[in-house]
Amino acid sequence: MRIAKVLVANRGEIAVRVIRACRELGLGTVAVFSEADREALHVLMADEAYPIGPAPAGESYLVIERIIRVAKAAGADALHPGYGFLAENAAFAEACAAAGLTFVGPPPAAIRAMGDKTAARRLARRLGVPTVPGTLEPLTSDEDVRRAARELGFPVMIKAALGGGGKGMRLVPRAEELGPALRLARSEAGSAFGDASVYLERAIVEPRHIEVQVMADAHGNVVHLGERECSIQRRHQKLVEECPSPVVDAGLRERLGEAACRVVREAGYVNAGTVEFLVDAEGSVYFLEMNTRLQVEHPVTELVTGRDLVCDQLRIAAGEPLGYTQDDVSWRGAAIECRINAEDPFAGWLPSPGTITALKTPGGPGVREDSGVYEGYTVPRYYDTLLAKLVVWGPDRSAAIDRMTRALAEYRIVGVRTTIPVLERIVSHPDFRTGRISTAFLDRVLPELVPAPGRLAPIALIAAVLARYEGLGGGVLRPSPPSSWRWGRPGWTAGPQPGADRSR
Amino acid sequence: MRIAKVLVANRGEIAVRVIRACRELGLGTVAVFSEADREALHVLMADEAYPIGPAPAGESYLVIERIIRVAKAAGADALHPGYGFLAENAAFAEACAAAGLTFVGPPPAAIRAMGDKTAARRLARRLGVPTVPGTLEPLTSDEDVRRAARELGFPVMIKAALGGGGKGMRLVPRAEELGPALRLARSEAGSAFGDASVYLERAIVEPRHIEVQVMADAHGNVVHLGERECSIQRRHQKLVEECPSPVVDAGLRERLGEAACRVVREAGYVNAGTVEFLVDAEGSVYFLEMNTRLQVEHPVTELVTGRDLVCDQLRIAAGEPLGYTQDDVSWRGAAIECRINAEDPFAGWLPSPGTITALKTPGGPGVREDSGVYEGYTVPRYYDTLLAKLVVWGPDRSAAIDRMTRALAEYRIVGVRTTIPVLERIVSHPDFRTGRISTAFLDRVLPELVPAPGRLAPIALIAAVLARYEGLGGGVLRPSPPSSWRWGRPGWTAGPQPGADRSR
Amino acid sequence: MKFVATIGDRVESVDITGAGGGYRVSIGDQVWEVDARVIGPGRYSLLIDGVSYVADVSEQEATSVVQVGGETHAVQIEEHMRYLIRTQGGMTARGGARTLTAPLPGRITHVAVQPGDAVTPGDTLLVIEAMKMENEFKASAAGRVVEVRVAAGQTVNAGDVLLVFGP
Amino acid sequence: MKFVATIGDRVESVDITGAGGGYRVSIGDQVWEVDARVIGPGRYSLLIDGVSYVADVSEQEATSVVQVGGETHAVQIEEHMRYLIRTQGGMTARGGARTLTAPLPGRITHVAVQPGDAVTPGDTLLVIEAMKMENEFKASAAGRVVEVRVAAGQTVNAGDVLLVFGP
Repeated sequence: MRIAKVLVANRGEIAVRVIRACRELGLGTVAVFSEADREALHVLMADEAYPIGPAPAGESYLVIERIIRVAKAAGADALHPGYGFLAENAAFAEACAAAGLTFVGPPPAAIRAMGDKTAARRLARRLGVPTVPGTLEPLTSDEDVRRAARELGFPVMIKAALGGGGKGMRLVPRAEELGPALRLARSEAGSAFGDASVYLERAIVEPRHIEVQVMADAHGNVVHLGERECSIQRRHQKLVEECPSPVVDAGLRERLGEAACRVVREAGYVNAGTVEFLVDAEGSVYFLEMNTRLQVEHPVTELVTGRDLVCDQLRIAAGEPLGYTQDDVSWRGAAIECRINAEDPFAGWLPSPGTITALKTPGGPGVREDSGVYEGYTVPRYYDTLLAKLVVWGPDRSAAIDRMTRALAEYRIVGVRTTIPVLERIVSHPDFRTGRISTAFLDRVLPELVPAPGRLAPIALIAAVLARYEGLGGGVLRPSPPSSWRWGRPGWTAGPQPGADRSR
Repeated sequence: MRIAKVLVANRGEIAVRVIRACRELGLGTVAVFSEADREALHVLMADEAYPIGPAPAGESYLVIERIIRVAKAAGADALHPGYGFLAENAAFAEACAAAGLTFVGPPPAAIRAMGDKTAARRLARRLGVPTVPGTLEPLTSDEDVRRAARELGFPVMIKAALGGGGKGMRLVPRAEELGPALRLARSEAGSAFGDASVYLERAIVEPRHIEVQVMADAHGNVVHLGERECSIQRRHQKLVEECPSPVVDAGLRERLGEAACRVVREAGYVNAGTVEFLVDAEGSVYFLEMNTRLQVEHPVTELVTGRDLVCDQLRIAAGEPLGYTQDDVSWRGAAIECRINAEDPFAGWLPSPGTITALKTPGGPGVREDSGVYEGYTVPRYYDTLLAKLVVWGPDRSAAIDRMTRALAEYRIVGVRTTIPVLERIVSHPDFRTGRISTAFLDRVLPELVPAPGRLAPIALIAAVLARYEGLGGGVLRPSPPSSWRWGRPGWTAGPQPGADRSR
Repeated sequence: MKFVATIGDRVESVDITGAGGGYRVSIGDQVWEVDARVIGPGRYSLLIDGVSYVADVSEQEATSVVQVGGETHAVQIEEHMRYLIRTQGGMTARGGARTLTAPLPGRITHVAVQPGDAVTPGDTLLVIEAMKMENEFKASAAGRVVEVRVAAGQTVNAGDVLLVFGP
Repeated sequence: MKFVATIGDRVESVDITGAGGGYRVSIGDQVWEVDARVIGPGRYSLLIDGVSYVADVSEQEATSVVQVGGETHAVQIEEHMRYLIRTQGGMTARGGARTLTAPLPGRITHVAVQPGDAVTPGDTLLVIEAMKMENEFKASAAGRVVEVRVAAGQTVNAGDVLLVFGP
């Protein structure tokens, strides 16, 4: 089986990520876009791009037959689903196969086995991998949910049976709150996965979220690339991820990796996948679920192992052997990813769509930016809030944190609110520095992270007044004319000479 | 000895590079700028910035006492010279010491020993490191040059006695061309190093330029970080560099590294340095010179070894031990650097100062950009043409080349001519792919690299007409209004549906 | 040129003079020497006593939003004369009925209150779905719902009034 | 709207119609359906038969310089009527005396010729120092130097006439 042209059935930074991998492998790329995305970066970067319908995902990015039709018409022979949208939809994978398209992902059966979270929990149990106590079947009636919750005892976690990515997930501390939480969870689950059924788990207190990256080819080779620490979350969605985890030593890495590979083999899994675990305060490990797709946070694993997961995905889908064994996998240094979302972290993470009027991304040593936006781009309100991922590598975790601090300070986005300010405060928090984190960390410390009155208020005031003054024709300041490099030297800068009074 | 605040006595991408390293180490930064550089990126990024005089470097960046005065006034306790300007000026290093400033570089004696290229050649000989046949003393009189040239026989290479960076270097194929070449070489040497004396070497035919990165601390630890292949040059200036070299195996790396460390120890060298070698067609190795400073191309070594050379420089200057041994040094994958210069490669590399009206830098996996410019920035005509360095890492050389090809295609600079088009053609050249390169490669293949008439001429014509049409108010096309994310959906895109006739 | 600037809860009278990059700015009785350059649309480089700042200034209605050094500040600026007229005219800068307006465009998925309901802080009012997330809005103060201007399923724009409250 | 466009040595008559993103462009007898968007200052996204192009268009005097897909093209565009008037007016598009003009600003470090000198292709004419490099200019054709308008040490701007040649 060979691949020559790949349709990328996604949008945003992950579509761009896949397009880049295809280009490096010499593969043609086909983008699809909704009416809201004609000017999206993935459309600009792909070799070809075709419209697939109105803005709402349900009328475009989730319409299987339209996407397949575009793939055939454009002469694509493979299809990469990215994450989200149809990435974990077995019917989609089957439709691709039926249309003679190579689906860059696992076989439909494996998607089903793992996509049904309760079935996955049963499988893990069968293999002797411990799971969080809870229901083993999807619950459709609210009455069943109430009964199961009473049996488990509060706090309980409601999760979407076909869930993933935190959608349709709610923590319920007390029985009284079960009703509204269940309604929100079902509503989110319904719109995100087209199925409102849920299941329950006993809520583990202040757990760590640690996941293992697994790669499996069609020739029976299964390799794990170590873990990712994903405990920094808000609304059950990851915000900061790292590799390696500050609490996982070689021994635990070995054990987690081995368990993950066992699950993957049992499920007849092929291509890239992630097995998620919870680690409680006592260090006991529980299987949570398996994501049968590329993860948002895959870059931290790439930076530390030196593997390119998307290129590997494409080679595996093309039928090639993985090409490396567990012994070839090595981990060098530490990587951290920060998610840049269009949200206002200090206003309940309220989404902040709008036009990015100015954008300056960080660069220099050890900095990687996977972005789906550009200056002048208007972030539509229809899709999730992830704008870009800022990822850094350092020789050790402490150096990586210093680098992330530096890179976040260089990052400027004007026009929409973003998570950058809260990320700056998270990575400089003493508990993060020392690795004392759990999924409860962010909610706990958020109050202390709210910006102080602002050391730079006078400077801001000066800038604002200056802008207004110039706007009114005050000092007729304008961007330095191109002629500034012509002969005839500019006047001396009006800035004070060194040694000027530095009081303040 | 401790360091808290560093003055960066440079400009452009290297000043930005040093500022970033300082920030990651928690050190304050002080920039200096000429009248032409008030809006330069290093001024915007530093904590503090002070003017040091008129645009010509001789009246600002090369004026030792002004820079020292700023350092003292700003309360800096250390000074990083970057490369070029005063980086290899022993008197500057002494002036820093005299002013109680830590010079981030080697001791003055070592700078002198190596800065005098003929003295360095003598030292290498003494250590049994082979050197290129040529004069062992600086030549001031043209008559001496003519005599020495006759003795050596043509072709000969004229080099500045205090040279470096290709300035004041000229290849002289025939005796008739000695006169003009000598005049240009002396003139360049004079303005670049304040000393017009030169020396001669027999010109090695189609040599490879391979250099070894060395790190030495004040406690006697000397370590090499392997080689860099720097054979792709124009005007004796490097354009593309890589690590490792496609022709250096572990054995040769060992031998080159050992020779480099021997030279460094003998010279009593401390901090980062580079020993340059020529390798001829038969594989014989000749010592060329030692650069007593950070090299432009240091990032390729950083990406492959995982070390941060500028952070190491600062730690060494602060008196800390290097912190790693030769055995700790490992090489992973392959890195390539392309220099983005404001020059027109297809018009004799003519410098192209001007305003960068649009700038889009590449991103994604394995891509690092060290830049000194930004959109809207006006490239002054007073300094060298290097705008930015595009550096990529890949698991192997072939993957790195694919990645560089992808990244160069993403790179867009409007307003000034750059080396990007020729770089795209270089990395896709079959001889580069197979590693059949020498310092003669670029001059030889340049004619074939000149752009073809242009497959996309019709598209360019359409874009130009469209822009004019819209400029005249034709279809009143404008950037999508921010309101486009408000309710009310945009009309269907006017693009053809998939399956439309694709002839052409 | 004289302005009155409001930042946070502080009202400052500001005087700025100068041109071509060199300015003198007095805030109250404090004087600042500022070397300023425009380095992009709405982006300023400031050198003050040698300290380098880059500030992004974007005008949003009457407010200038300034991003500098990782901080974001909202500044209201009025020319001095206008300020005098407005304040002496006795108008109030703020005020108006207590309402819940949509902070962002989206779709109402649930309305939890109806006219006449008394609400106490923390009570759920309604839910707006935007960017794939259900955003729940709770009452911040006690009061009575006077008007409900939206229904579940309806889409709203930023700024639309959704609920009106009375005492 | 009708234009006459010159690209390389080809002169094409172009007709463009449409608005709001959808256009029909005919070049000679070939017709293109173009879906276009402005995605930044002078930056256009074009979808033509589903193929995606990003083109940067910058106007330099009468010429539009277009960067697209790694290629750079210079295009002269005239409204059709103007073209007719100009060409029927019998004027020549190009022409003028043979001169050497400074292609970039810099400092003259050496002048190798003087009035009256005969030059043959490859002869060094003068050297301009700019951005730390000595840029040597050689004669591209045979001729006689009529005027030398610069001397060593002098600084020049782009476009300045340095030498004038006669037969």
